[in-house]
Amino acid sequence: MLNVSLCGIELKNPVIAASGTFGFGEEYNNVFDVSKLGGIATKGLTLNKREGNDGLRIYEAESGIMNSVGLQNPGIEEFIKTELPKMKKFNTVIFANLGGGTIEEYLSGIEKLNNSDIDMIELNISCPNVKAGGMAFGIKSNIAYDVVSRVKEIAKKPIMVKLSPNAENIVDMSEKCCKAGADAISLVNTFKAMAIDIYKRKPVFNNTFAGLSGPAIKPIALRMVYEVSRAVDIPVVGMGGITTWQDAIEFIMAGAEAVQVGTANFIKPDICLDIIDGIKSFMVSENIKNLSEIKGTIRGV
Amino acid sequence: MLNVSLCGIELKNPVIAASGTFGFGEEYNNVFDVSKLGGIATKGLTLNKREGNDGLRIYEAESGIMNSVGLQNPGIEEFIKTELPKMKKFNTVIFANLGGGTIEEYLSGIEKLNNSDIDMIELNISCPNVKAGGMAFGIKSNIAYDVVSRVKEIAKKPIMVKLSPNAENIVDMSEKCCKAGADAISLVNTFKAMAIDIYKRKPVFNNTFAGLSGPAIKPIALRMVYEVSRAVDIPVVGMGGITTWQDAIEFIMAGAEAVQVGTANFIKPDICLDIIDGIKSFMVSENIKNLSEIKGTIRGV
Amino acid sequence: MQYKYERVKIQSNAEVANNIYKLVIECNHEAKPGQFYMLRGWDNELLLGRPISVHDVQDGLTSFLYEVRGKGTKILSTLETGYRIEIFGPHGKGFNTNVKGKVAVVTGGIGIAPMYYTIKALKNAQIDLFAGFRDEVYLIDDLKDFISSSYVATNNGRIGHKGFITDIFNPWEYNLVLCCGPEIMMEKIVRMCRDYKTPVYVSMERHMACGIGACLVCTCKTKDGNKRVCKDGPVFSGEDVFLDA
Amino acid sequence: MQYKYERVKIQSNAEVANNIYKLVIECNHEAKPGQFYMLRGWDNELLLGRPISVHDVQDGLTSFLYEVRGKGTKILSTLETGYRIEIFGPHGKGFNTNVKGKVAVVTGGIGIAPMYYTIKALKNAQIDLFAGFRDEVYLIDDLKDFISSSYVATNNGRIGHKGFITDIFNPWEYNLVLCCGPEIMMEKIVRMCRDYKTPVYVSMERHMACGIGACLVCTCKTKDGNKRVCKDGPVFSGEDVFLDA
Ligand SMILES: Cc1cc2nc3c(=O)[nH]c(=O)nc-3n(C[C@H](O)[C@H](O)[C@H](O)COP(=O)(O)OP(=O)(O)OC[C@H]3O[C@@H](n4cnc5c(N)ncnc54)[C@H](O)[C@@H]3O)c2cc1C
Ligand SMILES: Cc1cc2nc3c(=O)[nH]c(=O)nc-3n(C[C@H](O)[C@H](O)[C@H](O)COP(=O)(O)OP(=O)(O)OC[C@H]3O[C@@H](n4cnc5c(N)ncnc54)[C@H](O)[C@@H]3O)c2cc1C
Ligand SMILES: Cc1cc2nc3c(=O)[nH]c(=O)nc-3n(C[C@H](O)[C@H](O)[C@H](O)COP(=O)(O)O)c2cc1C
Ligand SMILES: Cc1cc2nc3c(=O)[nH]c(=O)nc-3n(C[C@H](O)[C@H](O)[C@H](O)COP(=O)(O)O)c2cc1C
Ligand code: FES
Ligand code: FES
Repeated sequence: MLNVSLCGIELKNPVIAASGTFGFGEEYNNVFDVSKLGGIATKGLTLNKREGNDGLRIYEAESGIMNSVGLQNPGIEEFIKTELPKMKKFNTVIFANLGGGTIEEYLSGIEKLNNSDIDMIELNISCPNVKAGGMAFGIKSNIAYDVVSRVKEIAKKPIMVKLSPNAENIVDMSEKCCKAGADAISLVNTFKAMAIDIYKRKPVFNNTFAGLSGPAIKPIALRMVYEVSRAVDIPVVGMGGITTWQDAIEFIMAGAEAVQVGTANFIKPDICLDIIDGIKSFMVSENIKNLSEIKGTIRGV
Repeated sequence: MLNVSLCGIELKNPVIAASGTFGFGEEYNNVFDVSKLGGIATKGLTLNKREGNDGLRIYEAESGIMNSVGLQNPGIEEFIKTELPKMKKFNTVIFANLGGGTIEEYLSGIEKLNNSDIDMIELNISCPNVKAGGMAFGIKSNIAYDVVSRVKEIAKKPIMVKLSPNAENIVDMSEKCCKAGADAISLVNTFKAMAIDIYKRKPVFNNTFAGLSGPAIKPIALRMVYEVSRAVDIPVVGMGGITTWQDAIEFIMAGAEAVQVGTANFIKPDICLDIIDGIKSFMVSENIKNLSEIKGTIRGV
Repeated sequence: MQYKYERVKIQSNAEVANNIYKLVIECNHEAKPGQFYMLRGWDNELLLGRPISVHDVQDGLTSFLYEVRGKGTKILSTLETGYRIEIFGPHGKGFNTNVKGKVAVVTGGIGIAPMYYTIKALKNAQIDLFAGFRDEVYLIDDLKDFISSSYVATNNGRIGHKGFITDIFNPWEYNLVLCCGPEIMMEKIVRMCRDYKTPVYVSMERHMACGIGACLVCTCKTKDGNKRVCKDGPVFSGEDVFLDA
Repeated sequence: MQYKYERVKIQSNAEVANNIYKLVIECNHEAKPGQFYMLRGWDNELLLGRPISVHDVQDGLTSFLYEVRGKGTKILSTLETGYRIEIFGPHGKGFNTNVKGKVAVVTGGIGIAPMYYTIKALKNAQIDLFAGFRDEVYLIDDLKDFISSSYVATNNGRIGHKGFITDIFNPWEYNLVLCCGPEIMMEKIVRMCRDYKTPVYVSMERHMACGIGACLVCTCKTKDGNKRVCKDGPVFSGEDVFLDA
């Protein structure tokens, strides 16, 4: 009853571990059976290996965290060679999260992933922690349109475009991505944020800015998911601060086909299981046979 | 030592009670001596009396609140007649927060305030809870430019433009307002957000959306204040989730001349006094003689 | 300063009926019947205080009777003797208790909370209590000495009339009716009373933030326009709110 | 499942020196010296757990020694016997204690916390302890039975050498050095040891989120590239981290 389908791919339930918070699943599989998840979004991959950012990488805010990891990852080839075979042993859907600084980088990444055993590509046009231009893709709709169109020309896997909440206009952004051929949309990535060490009189992060995630952003993320779901007719995967099954249901009612859980994994490592169980109990008690009955049923003013 | 000056107006300290959370000061004066504040921003005023929104008006989120008051206010004339004389008894700077749905409404409002005894006008181009067009002023820089230019043509009081964090591009927005002649900028207003009642399967708010404020938004608000302060050379007043004196110092180091405290007043009614005292102690212990020594000293990448 | 924000000590906090707690704090303000405090028993876990009516004031102690509904009241229910909580108040205009004649007090569920102190203050009146509950009945025994008769209804008929308190309430006998409970019940009572021109006062509930009339989130529509439940209320003329608004 | 996330009972939690607390919980994992747990003693007041090293394991009890620094350790310090906290672990690779010969254990401040359990496990070695403190000295007496000599330094000279522990440490005498404390002190020790080719292992600190190697926020640069302190560490070869990274 929990199963949902995303661009023709069947998920056993709507709960996906969010990119960057779950590695490649291996570590969490030491805590619980990750095959129980609807899916896993890999750590953000780039064409070449990246060491990520210097300095402090995480800082706690009220009901949220700020991170500045900067896309540390082994590179796509190494991922396909070393990590993917291990991931494939889990019985869950694999979303390869792909980041990049230039269109060419994205395209080369897509080519490599085309022939791999992943299920879907989550195209991260929104990483706020990479300086070299990467940011603009997620901000300006027309630039996003270019990337997504080019990617779609060559992609052999379904493309789910992951939007940044820092986009100038999230609705327009989603419409442009849709027009460019995106198979699905996921949102939101982290919010551009900042913290200052008042004694050192310096930004806490070497990069000045960092990405805010966690419960703090939920009300804004939910609003964006609602707006985007109403604007496009491709599936939307919602995230941003989801910590309880109630949060997950809110996102589904707002229009999300499935949800991702990121920061909450740090609160309780097997929180995804609690969320899955909670969704199930809710469905039983509310006599919901299939999540499509409540998906996007919220209609406001 | 705490005094700051804003467009030639002297504030005895940099802590201003934020619009909409403090009424016209009268009620809080039953809790503490509001003359100890640097200033008070009035409840958002409109040309004509408004009853505000129906349905639930406040809802708690993680480390934040969502409100949908919808600019309930007695109208400018009634304000000037009934509330202002009472406010004038307090020894503090009065910011008349002015909202509106059309340029004409703003202009008529300005005309009335021109001849009143207020110190400064906080031009709220960003109220997210008013439907009729009011929203766009705070979203699109060029529309904001029009409003502010027209307002400045006739205004006899300093105009502090209050920006919305929902602006498409907060930096561009601030630059346009500056170009249009704004005397100061304040930011941020509340974030457009949403909550869903999963049992009723309806938005919690009649208006679907509501404005998120409080500690949850602080890291994003701080980032925006930092970016705007670097972009414009008029004074910036920072706000968004300020709850402790440390928060206030962060905003000042990010570039704010003064700060406003909104939601935190609901945590502890005299929290502004704690913040003022904390700033003072910090200055003593760090040997800071004047806040200008630390204002905007943060320089990141 | 009219309203005080203070840290006070819990004298006791015990479950007196299923999910219903009585909290007693050390505090000697002169709160009036029907007034309330904003209570906080947490740091940054929750942002807002919770409005709770004064249940009783005696010997330097103030007590509250509350039902556990959500996060805030849940946290409150776990606090133990000696722990300090923040209280802010007393707020609002309460019931006018300087009345004579026959008075009916009509309550639904936890709406009975403010009525203990109110009934005790109605020294010159002859009081009948009409109290509705879902299932378990509480507080009625404690009130015996102060009232003439009590009528009880429970939804499931466990005690008293099976059904609603409005089924057994008779508005024509009274000079005044004081009412606190779910809006649907209060509206019914107000409509019943109008037919007999019996004046009714109701205690309204709204989500609150400032508690003192500054933020306008607790608005209630009345005959005379928007009123703030925290400051202009929580007690209003029932007609003004339910019939003529 | 290698790592357990559990709610466990506090057996005791007491201040053992100024601002230094010892927390004992009921837990019978077989943690290794130098490993740590992510501890949580709160619901939604803070989001992340706090990494704290195993201080001792004995008779089904695991203990931690921690200094109150910020919000999390402050909350921990207020928790009482019987209260339940969440623990997640044990995490990381600890110290190799299967060594012989002369071993120096060098600590700065609360860096001594993991060394109690570590020293007890170094059964076949002859151990000298060099411990630096700001002001108050703690734990040294409890370690007497397990070590040959102890050398103490305090910044203000209250006890032992006045100054830094690095002033009195002599790297040439030891087959192995184990080190935990501020980075500046550890780096100094590593540099001193390199001159004599004495191997040093250091326990690194980084802010953490997942604690298990998945989120890459706890990265430490080493000779072999970025390593995760939570999973690949917290114990690393000192040279790899401070000299050849
Ligand atoms: C003037 C007044 C007097 C009251 N007196 C009592 C009393 O004596 N005993 C008692 O048990 N209850 C009383 N209530 C209701 C009580 O305030 C709510 O039950 C309580 O706030 C619920 O908080 P929560 O965190 O447990 O629930 P949640 O639902 O988690 O609360 C979420 C938010 O909604 C608000 N909220 C939820 N329900 C209500 C409600 N019915 N009224 C106002 N705010 C609400 C909370 O304050 C909080 O801000 C009174 C309410 C008002 C307005
Ligand atoms: C592997 C490891 C073992 C540790 N063992 C001990 C121990 O046995 N005893 C002890 O007293 N301390 C130990 N620490 C340090 C301890 O984790 C921090 O003092 C603690 O997290 C501070 O939390 P706070 O909320 O009190 O401080 P805050 O400064 O309020 O914490 C804010 C955030 O920063 C993180 N943080 C702050 N300082 C540190 C730090 N030095 N290291 C890692 N994260 C930090 C917190 O975890 C939290 O996420 C250890 C750290 C690590 C990495
Ligand atoms: C430590 C950390 C690392 C992240 N890395 C990535 C990443 O590599 N790629 C990506 O698309 N999103 C990344 N994210 C964003 C999350 O996938 C998610 O979009 C965001 O955190 C909001 O969801 P949450 O509030 O549930 O965490 C990261 C988030 C965190 C906290
Ligand atoms: C209940 C409430 C009412 C508000 N009304 C107004 C208003 O009338 N005009 C305005 O410019 N801002 C209004 N605001 C926004 C605040 O002035 C402030 O910009 C915002 O809340 C962010 O600051 P904070 O996090 O300190 O509350 C209101 C905020 C709240 C919580
Ligand atoms: S709660 Fe603020 S006006 Fe009533
Ligand atoms: S804390 Fe997540 S990788 Fe170390």
